[in-house]
Amino acid sequence: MTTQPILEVESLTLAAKSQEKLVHNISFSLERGESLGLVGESGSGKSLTLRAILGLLPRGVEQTGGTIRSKVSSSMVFQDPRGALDPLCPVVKQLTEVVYYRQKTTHKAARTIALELLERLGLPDSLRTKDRYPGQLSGGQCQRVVIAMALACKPGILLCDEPTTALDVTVQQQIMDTITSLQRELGFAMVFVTHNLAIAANLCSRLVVMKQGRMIEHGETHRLLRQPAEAYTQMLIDSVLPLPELEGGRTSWN
Amino acid sequence: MMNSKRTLTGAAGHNGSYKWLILALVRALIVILCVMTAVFFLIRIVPGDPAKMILGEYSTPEALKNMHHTLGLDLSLWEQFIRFVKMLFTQGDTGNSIIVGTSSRELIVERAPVTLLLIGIASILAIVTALLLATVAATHKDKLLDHLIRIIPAITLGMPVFWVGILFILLFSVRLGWFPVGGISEGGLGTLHSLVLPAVTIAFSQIPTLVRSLRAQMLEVLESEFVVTLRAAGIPSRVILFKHVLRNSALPTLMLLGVNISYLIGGTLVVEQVFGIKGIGSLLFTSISNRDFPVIQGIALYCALAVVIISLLIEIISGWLDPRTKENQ
Amino acid sequence: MNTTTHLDPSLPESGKTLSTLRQIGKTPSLLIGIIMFAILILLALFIPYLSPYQPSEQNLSAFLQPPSSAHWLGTDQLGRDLFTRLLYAARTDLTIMILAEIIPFCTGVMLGMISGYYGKWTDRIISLITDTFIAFPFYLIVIIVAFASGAGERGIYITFILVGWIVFARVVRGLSASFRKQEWIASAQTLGLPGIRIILRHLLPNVLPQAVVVLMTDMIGLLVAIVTLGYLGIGIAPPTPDWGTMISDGQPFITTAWWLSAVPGFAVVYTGIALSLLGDGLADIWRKK
Amino acid sequence: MELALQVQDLTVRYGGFTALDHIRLELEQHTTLGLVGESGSGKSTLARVIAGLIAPDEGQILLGSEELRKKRSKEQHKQIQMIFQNPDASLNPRHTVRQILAEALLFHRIVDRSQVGRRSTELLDRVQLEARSLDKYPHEFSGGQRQRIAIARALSVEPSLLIADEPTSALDVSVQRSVLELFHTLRTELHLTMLFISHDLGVIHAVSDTVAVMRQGKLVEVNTKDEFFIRPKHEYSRELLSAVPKMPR
Repeated sequence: MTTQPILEVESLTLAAKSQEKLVHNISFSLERGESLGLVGESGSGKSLTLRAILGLLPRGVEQTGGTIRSKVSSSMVFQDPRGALDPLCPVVKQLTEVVYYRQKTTHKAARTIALELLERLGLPDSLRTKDRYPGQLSGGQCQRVVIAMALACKPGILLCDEPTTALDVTVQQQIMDTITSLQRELGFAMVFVTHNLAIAANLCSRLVVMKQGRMIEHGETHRLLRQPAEAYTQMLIDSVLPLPELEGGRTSWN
Repeated sequence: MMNSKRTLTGAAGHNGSYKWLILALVRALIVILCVMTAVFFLIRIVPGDPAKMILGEYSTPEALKNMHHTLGLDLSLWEQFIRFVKMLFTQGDTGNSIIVGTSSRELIVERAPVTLLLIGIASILAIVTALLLATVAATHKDKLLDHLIRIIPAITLGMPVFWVGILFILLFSVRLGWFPVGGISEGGLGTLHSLVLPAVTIAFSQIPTLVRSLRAQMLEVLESEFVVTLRAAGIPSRVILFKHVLRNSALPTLMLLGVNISYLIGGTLVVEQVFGIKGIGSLLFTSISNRDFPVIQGIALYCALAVVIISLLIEIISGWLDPRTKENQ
Repeated sequence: MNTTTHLDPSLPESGKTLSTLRQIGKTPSLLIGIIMFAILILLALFIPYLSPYQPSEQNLSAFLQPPSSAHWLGTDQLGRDLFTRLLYAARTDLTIMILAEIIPFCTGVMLGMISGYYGKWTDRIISLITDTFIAFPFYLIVIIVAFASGAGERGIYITFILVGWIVFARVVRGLSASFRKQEWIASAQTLGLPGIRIILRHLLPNVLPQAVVVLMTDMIGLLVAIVTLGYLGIGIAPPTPDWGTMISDGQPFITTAWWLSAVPGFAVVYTGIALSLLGDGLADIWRKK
Repeated sequence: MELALQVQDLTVRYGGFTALDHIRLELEQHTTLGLVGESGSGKSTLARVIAGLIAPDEGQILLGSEELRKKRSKEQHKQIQMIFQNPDASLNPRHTVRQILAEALLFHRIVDRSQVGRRSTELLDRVQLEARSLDKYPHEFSGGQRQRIAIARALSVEPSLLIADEPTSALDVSVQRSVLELFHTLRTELHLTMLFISHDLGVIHAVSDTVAVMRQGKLVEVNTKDEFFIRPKHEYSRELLSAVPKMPR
């Protein structure tokens, strides 16, 4: 099945102003509704690659080579949910603003859409009557608001930068479930950045392994996990510390 | 979706919302009491006998005794303090002027409007200019404009405010003739016109620190993740800048303004002297050369009270703007 | 060069001095600041050997002269050489500026560390004192104290001991409170080190750089205050040369000989720029570490 | 087996918020107790109370048979050492490794002044760092190396209890693994008694003999490692265990 890819990254190279190369020659493509995992440790350049696709590189970083071709719009979910929201702006107002500018509606309609989105993401109904500041919500709730803001842009691709790393395990699981079910419903494609191979393996059909700005291995998830070609990939696999099987089965995850 | 519908975390419950406000009020009140005590001791920590300073080295013992009585210095320290506090609370006064004989409070109230007007105009000028410069600098980081604006504080920090005043007079009044050389013209617009140059002078001394802090704050906010989120969500840059960035970076600068208000008032007293404005500043210098201790005490007290009250107001405003203040308490 | 060596809290040994020098070279603002300040200090130190005039030497036949080769910056209303007076005034003003900062700097840093480290009641009491003192406009106190204790340097020293520490206490308190939450303080506490030792051996070297940066800015403010008092006639008493009295002496001639008031002002601004650059440069170096 | 540490009815309140609610916990000598819980569960507070950094409102702590009071003696301080989460902040940025180790060694008179250098080198060797690291400053090391230095410092005073508060959570996965291996070696070679705190159940599984679970200031379950990971007693423990992402097979 070869459909047209909606995102093509070709030999992408990113460098700091000081000419230091941060990302070398990364290439991959993404098809409609597909999930791709970018895995690696800190300094591997995975987050920068994501920012390049989003088109918002941090100050001082430039794209010095390669192309990014995308047919659809993309939006992003960040690692630190609290940092990703304006602390001085209540969340419904913040989301309404995004809907207003992005979907070009009236203010009133924007608010209705925003509240619907929040409800769909499982945020409490009380937000309808009383808006809250990000500091008054839990980390998990903030992340749901951030996801709602990303979805308000009706993205063709959702870029996720370690969206669950800052959260507790139980909350992490809820957020993962939410993302999976939303993807099934809305059909967006996803690029998922994480250092945890187990999370990537559960969500993505294909993986790209990155190390120090280079792409060292890529392929279909199951193949990659069974027969990693690189020692580094094997190390990442081993770094998911094993747990014995729970008696009576697990309550969730696939 | 399990328990994601659980209640919102009650970090800032309704019952605790006003606790920070009460705490701030109580603290201001205690500081005011301390300020009063400090004013009382102000002339007593300084070496020398105030009576002798007023009358001069060669006064008769008789005259000295009378002066001690007028100043209440013949009472015990404790009785003096009680008298002082009583007068403050009943009349808001620090005693009658030794020279003019009228109440210090009245003398101060008479001179206050022009000084307050001056401070008001200067503050607005300083804030508006600082906001403008800082926004330009921060949005043009490391470009020529930014470098130029960043040099300003380094140069102006060392400019004595009275000297700036003199140069302004030389340039704008003497050479260009735009403003009067000194003094205050009568009548609404005339008064304002004659206050422009002194206000610009005072604002000039405040702008560098404000620009420096505001620029640093704005850069920090501009780099923060939520700005990236908003940008990624397609919000226009001007909306991000004016609705989100400015608001977030204004808070710390507002606090700085609270600290600086004391310098602002002090600078105003000196600038009045340069421009020959008959405000609190000139009253201070007259009282000093007349050794009019009650009036000096009164000026010190009212200036300090103004600083405390303005700081309190700033604290309340920033608490009201920033939901986090309430949670921290 | 010894201006920086004695300001550097890490007390470089021979090996480190080299790298410190290299860092100064890499930080243009610091380098320019050092050079500007050094020129001023050297000129002020050697002015008795450089100038044929005495600072108070009057020459009524040559008063209010514009700058010339005999008088580089001209003469004042009494025919005194402006350039000579300017640098003798630098001696007076800079000496007071440096001496008056010593005690406030030490007490401010110490109180700030104690307040920030111990927190709770200690902090509340120290903060209350700070809030009370800061309520009085600095110039108001300086003017009152300077006046009451008689014109001259004494008023400046007294005022500065009274209120100069506040700036340092505020900055250092904030720093100490944030360091206190960091884990290296917690590990010093788990070792069982007494509070005073943690303050002196652990906190001090960490707050000192920032405090020195603040010191640079604060010295500018103090210099401006000294000059202001001189201008108001309650600072350094004539005939001791001082930039402030020079400005006020020149003011009557502002329309005819504007440089009389302008030049001493520029000397203050020059010193201000030098200290500003020094402070910015030091902050840059320490931020990189 | 002797008890190294007993915690009885320990309670800590901040205003109206109860951070620790009557915690009872025992730790046997030469074993490692893994303490798990999500953020806000009070596990770090418990560690800090035991280390003497926070004074409890109620309850007592026994080290061996000795009660630890609010004001601890120098010797009692020495007995409990702690390693913290954030490698960027766990060492004084203006002290060299030599100064850091020497301060601990000399303050508790572990060795003579003349022996400090030799002992410091030995300690670095224990945590697999080279001797020439001694004259470097913390910022010259990577996160994992800094965490090793923190371990060396904690071990230098020969404590009877070592508390590790999320020592690997801020590290990259590859580094995390090697630090965990170091803990394993130290445990077998030095017979350490350890309280190991983590939110990561995989890490807890790798280092512990016994597991304790905390939630909202309360101790939910204490169990042997083998029992806990297969047959947890409490529903919350089961919820935690099932939430851990696993490799697909």
